[in-house]
Amino acid sequence: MSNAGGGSSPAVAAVEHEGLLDLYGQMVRIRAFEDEMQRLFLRGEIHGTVHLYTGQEACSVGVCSALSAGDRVAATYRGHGAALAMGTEPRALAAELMGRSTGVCGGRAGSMNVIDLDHGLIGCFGIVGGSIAAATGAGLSLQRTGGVAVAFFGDGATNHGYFHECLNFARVRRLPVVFVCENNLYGEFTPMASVTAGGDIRARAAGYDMPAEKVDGNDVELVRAAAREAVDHARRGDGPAFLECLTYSHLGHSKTDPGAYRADGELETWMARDPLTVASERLAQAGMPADEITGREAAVRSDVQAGVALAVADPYPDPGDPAAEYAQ
Amino acid sequence: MSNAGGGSSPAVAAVEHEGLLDLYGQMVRIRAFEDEMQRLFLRGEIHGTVHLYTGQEACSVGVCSALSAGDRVAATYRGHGAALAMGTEPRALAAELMGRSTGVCGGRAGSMNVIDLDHGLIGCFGIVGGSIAAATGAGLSLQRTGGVAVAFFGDGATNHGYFHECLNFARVRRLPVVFVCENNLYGEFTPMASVTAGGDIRARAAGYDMPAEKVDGNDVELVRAAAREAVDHARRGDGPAFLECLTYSHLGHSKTDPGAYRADGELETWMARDPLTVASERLAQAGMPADEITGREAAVRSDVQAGVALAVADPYPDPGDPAAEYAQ
Amino acid sequence: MRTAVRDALAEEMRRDDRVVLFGEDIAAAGGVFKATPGLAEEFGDERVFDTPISELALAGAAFGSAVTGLRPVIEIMFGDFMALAMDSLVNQAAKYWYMSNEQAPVPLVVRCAVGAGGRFGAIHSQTPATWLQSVAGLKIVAPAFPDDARGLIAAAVRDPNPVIVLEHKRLYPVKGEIGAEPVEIGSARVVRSGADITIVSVMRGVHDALAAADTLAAAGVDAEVIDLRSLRPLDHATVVESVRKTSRLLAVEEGTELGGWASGLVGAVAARALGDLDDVWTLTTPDTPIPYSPVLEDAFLPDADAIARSVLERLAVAGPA
Amino acid sequence: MRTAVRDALAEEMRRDDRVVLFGEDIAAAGGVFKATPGLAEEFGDERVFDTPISELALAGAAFGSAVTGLRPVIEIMFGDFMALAMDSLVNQAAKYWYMSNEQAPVPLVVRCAVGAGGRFGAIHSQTPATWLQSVAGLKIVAPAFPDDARGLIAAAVRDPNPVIVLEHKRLYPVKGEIGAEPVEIGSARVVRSGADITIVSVMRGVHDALAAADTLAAAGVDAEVIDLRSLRPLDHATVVESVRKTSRLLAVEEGTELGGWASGLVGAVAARALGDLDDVWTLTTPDTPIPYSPVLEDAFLPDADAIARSVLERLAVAGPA
Ligand SMILES: Cc1ncc(C[n+]2csc(CCOP(=O)(O)OP(=O)(O)O)c2C)c(N)n1
Ligand SMILES: Cc1ncc(C[n+]2csc(CCOP(=O)(O)OP(=O)(O)O)c2C)c(N)n1
Ligand SMILES: [Mg+2]
Ligand SMILES: [Mg+2]
Repeated sequence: MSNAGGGSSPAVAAVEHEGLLDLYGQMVRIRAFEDEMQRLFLRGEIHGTVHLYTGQEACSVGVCSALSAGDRVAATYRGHGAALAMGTEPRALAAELMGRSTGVCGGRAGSMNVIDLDHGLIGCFGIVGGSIAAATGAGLSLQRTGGVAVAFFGDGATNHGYFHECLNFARVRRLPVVFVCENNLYGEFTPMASVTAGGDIRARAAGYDMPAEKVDGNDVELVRAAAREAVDHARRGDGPAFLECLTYSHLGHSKTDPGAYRADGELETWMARDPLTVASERLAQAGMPADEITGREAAVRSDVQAGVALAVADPYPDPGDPAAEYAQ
Repeated sequence: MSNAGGGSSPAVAAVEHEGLLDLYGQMVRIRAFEDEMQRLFLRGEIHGTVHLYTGQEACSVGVCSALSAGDRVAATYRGHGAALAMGTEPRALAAELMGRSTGVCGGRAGSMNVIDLDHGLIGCFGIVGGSIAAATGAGLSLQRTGGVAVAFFGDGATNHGYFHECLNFARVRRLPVVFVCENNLYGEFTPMASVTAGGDIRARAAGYDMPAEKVDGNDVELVRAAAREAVDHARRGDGPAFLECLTYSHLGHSKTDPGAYRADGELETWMARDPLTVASERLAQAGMPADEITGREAAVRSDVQAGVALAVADPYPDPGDPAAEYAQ
Repeated sequence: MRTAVRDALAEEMRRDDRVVLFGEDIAAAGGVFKATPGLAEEFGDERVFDTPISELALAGAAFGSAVTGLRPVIEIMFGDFMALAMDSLVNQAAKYWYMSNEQAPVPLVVRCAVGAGGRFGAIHSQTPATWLQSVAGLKIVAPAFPDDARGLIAAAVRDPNPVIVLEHKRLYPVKGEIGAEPVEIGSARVVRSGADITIVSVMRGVHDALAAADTLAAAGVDAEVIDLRSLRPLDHATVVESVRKTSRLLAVEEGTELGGWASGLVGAVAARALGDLDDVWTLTTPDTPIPYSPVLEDAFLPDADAIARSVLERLAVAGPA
Repeated sequence: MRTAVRDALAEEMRRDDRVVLFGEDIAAAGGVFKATPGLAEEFGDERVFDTPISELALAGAAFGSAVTGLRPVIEIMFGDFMALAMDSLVNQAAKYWYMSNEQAPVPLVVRCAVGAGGRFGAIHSQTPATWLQSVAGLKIVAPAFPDDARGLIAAAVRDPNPVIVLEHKRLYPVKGEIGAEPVEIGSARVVRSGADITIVSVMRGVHDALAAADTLAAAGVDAEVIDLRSLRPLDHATVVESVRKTSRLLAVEEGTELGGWASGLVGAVAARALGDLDDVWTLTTPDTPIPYSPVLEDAFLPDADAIARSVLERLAVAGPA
């Protein structure tokens, strides 16, 4: 897989960069959503903690664009990106984060545990490694239907027992699962390199005898291309595949993150490689008129803001009699 | 590492095969002990279940011969070999298996959970992977004393979360641990190859960035040589090392094993490579008189039998008031 | 009981092809307790298969497949290993139906062999019921008789949400009639009626209580014996109804008093019917791990003798029945 | 409370260089709840270090190091993750002293942040006490006040066998005097004496019970409040002594009735002192996972108001105090 960007003519670019404007729009949707959530968290509308996806948008947008109806995704507590990329409505997602009755889980779940099966999202899993297990299990079901299950997880999760057991399990059962590691260099505040023997996550995955690629996770086209290969492999019945996306979390681990652990200049380097900028510059280079790009951005942003505004006005659930209402 | 056997003169052999007669004697001790245990199990003196070590003797004898005072070993429910190789008395071990008060754990533990700290045996661990965790932790302590911790475990354990988490943990903390996988081709009744993605256990371990070797686990000299390198590496402060010993369990998984899962002829092939035969033939080839070899065997066997006979006559513990006697 | 387990599984698999079975050594070998022989042959590798020794993955795969259309039944070989499977059960399977706002149920079943008395030592003899009894969203069934095993397993497989099935090792050889109907999860059963005292237990304890009741009858004490059959939900009503009649309650548990289900049951009954109670207590194990040595293990476990003795002593102290 | 935790750890580390600390994000970052800042700086990477996200290895390494000479203190960040660490705690650490015939103790401590009310949702808000309370060989402490946190942590670190320390998230900001003496593990404390009813709880529930006692006092009900401080072993004697005086017992638990410690306590007290009891009951949560939405979570948790209301209702039914 190589970067197809550059100074091609608009016509050629339109083919080479198939759907890039839409991918860009989806990334903007996530970015705009997280901007709103950051604001709402500071205003006290979102409670507990929240793990923003800002900076990693190309990973879930790229991967989910390679999926078909009937495929399933399991994500992490840092899951707003995956949810939006799968089609969860910004209003329903924002309402969930604020604990409103219109939330995609009625306010019961919260940011770390969003579930939206109607859009193929098995769930966001608050336990590190939980998404890997969920997708592995989904692979058992999808083996029957021709579907593919995707697990998103972080670099930190690759040191967990779930990673090892599930990759092995998926391989020996030839399950249609694509394991996507978003390597953002840190698990909470601990540098990946200091806790990951060997330091090469892709190689670890390859050790389970499955195709394993590493891509620039800030380049949505590269992510999509690699994801397509992985998804095809899985859907063909050849078993699981692995994808490491190298990326960065602009806003640190969670809302209580001081960010003090980062090396000087690291954030700046990565800000310069912002996945939205990478995509918009490529569109511009390919001849897309600037106002088309900014027009899309503005439209998406105002759409997100409108949804979030509705959510802010949405009611809290009525506690009623929880035990009685909950038929097990 | 290469096999140093062959037609060398007795004098050369004495050097090349340093201590081989003793290693042979230790293997015979384990073999004789397991023969007795099989008999006692059939007689109903040993209860529940028992996992015999017959056929794998070269692994623990070879590895433990590379250790020094102050080193520590953690083994599995198939742990009689490791216990005897570390110096546990046959009488105390047999008594434990029969639930007698003279047992090395007073009859409280039983075959799967033998503990003998006086002889450096942290314990036999009935949970697959438990020995790996125990040795990893011991590595933290031994890092301070210059000691080395050894974990014995089976091929089946390499698919467990403990394996992954602990090898990684030991590596990133540079712990003095030697991980020894006794690959006997089956986990209970399930063939290793059918449940182990990639099928190469040594390669998995190497993936954690530690030296990893694979040896003929039925050749006690090869095991010892490889173990010495691994132990030296760990003791030097260079972190953990890994050793895969290819071997075979003559008597199957446990006392309830039908053995029906084995391929035709497999057992015969391995019986021909019995580690005791490998060693005794090498001694003979090196010029050791036959009566010295058989003499050693007979002496060890009668020693074991005498110990076991004492154990059979040993008393059961007095249940007394368990809660009162057990000061937590 | 073995047959009951196997038959229940086979029958549910025939009824519903979404039911799949996986676990360690359950397929080719038919399970280490021989509870699943022949199923791999009948239903094929797609529906019955052996897994690596990976309890995290087992439980996780059960969860993931259950919320996406299958109805997995997994075996955790010994209940003691449930500690390794617990995260997915507790933090995924048990929470999903509620947390998702009831978007999808989680129809999974976990079977495991539990209990002491088999000389398997401290970590192959535990009963993990108490580790899980407080977990909302789980159900836990614990049959004492083959027909209940069959009925409860059928109900468990058909249940929309996660059910743990405890199979007591010492009951596998028990024979008995086997019905075809599911048994309602959460319903206790009065297995012997009596007027003087209510003895409550599960699994092997029910057999011990019944034997004790015979001894007690000879001594003039008429014991009612209740088999809870399910530890979550727990049928307090049946127990309360019984003690309103007998005024005395003994709960017998193969486990410690502290943190056990027996004390919890006594507490729940006391909270509901204190005024009807003349005496309540529990018979449990010493507060130590389970010993291996047969003499120690036998002394450790509450058996029929211990139950009868305990009742007679307590009645003597509390006055004649 | 944060300071109490950190000071207790620092002090024990100064007293005994075998004490080591490890866990996820506890060293460089000082812990996600900021309970361990400065310790890495004072004691260095050999004694205080960050680990991979590997709860199995964390607990296993704690066990292995404890039986070979160290005195590890590990942090399982959220109590909910205890499910992942449980195997080694239950099947190795808790069993070793007994099973080895007392060859070696297992001096390890596991700290974890527990409890709801922080809007962390269903899997970052649980209290794993009930998962572990039945496990012989473990101790579980649950401080409500900074001085007890300090004293119990000191005792835990010096204890020869495994101790779980539960730190309630909503108590970290609580301030209070801090003594220097260890607190005996397994001793409850009467934190308010009263004549009419005994209210028992732990951690946050003690504060709620004390606030409820004030409300009740205004209504003419004189409540005694007991802080158990330790859930294993559990000081039944102090509770029994109290109910002999008050004749009424309410146990308040942030958890479900079924499988909870509160019902178990009521059962154990009833078994010991039935004749002295006029009323017993528990106040617990609904039998569902813990909801995220603030309005749902607030309604879910038993708070001071709910306690006072429950007592008044129950007394009204049972007749005036
Ligand atoms: C089993 C488990 N252990 C610890 C945590 C606490 N925790 C939440 S996120 C996190 C870091 C995860 O790092 P990584 O996998 O790299 O994902 P990222 O947050 O960087 O996206 C940790 C330790 C958890 N949620 N689950
Ligand atoms: C965690 C756990 N799962 C399952 C078991 C049951 N069990 C005991 S031995 C065994 C097979 C282990 O195979 P392997 O690691 O290859 O060792 P071997 O018995 O061949 O020596 C299994 C599954 C166990 N003891 N612990
Ligand atoms: Mg990360
Ligand atoms: Mg094996």
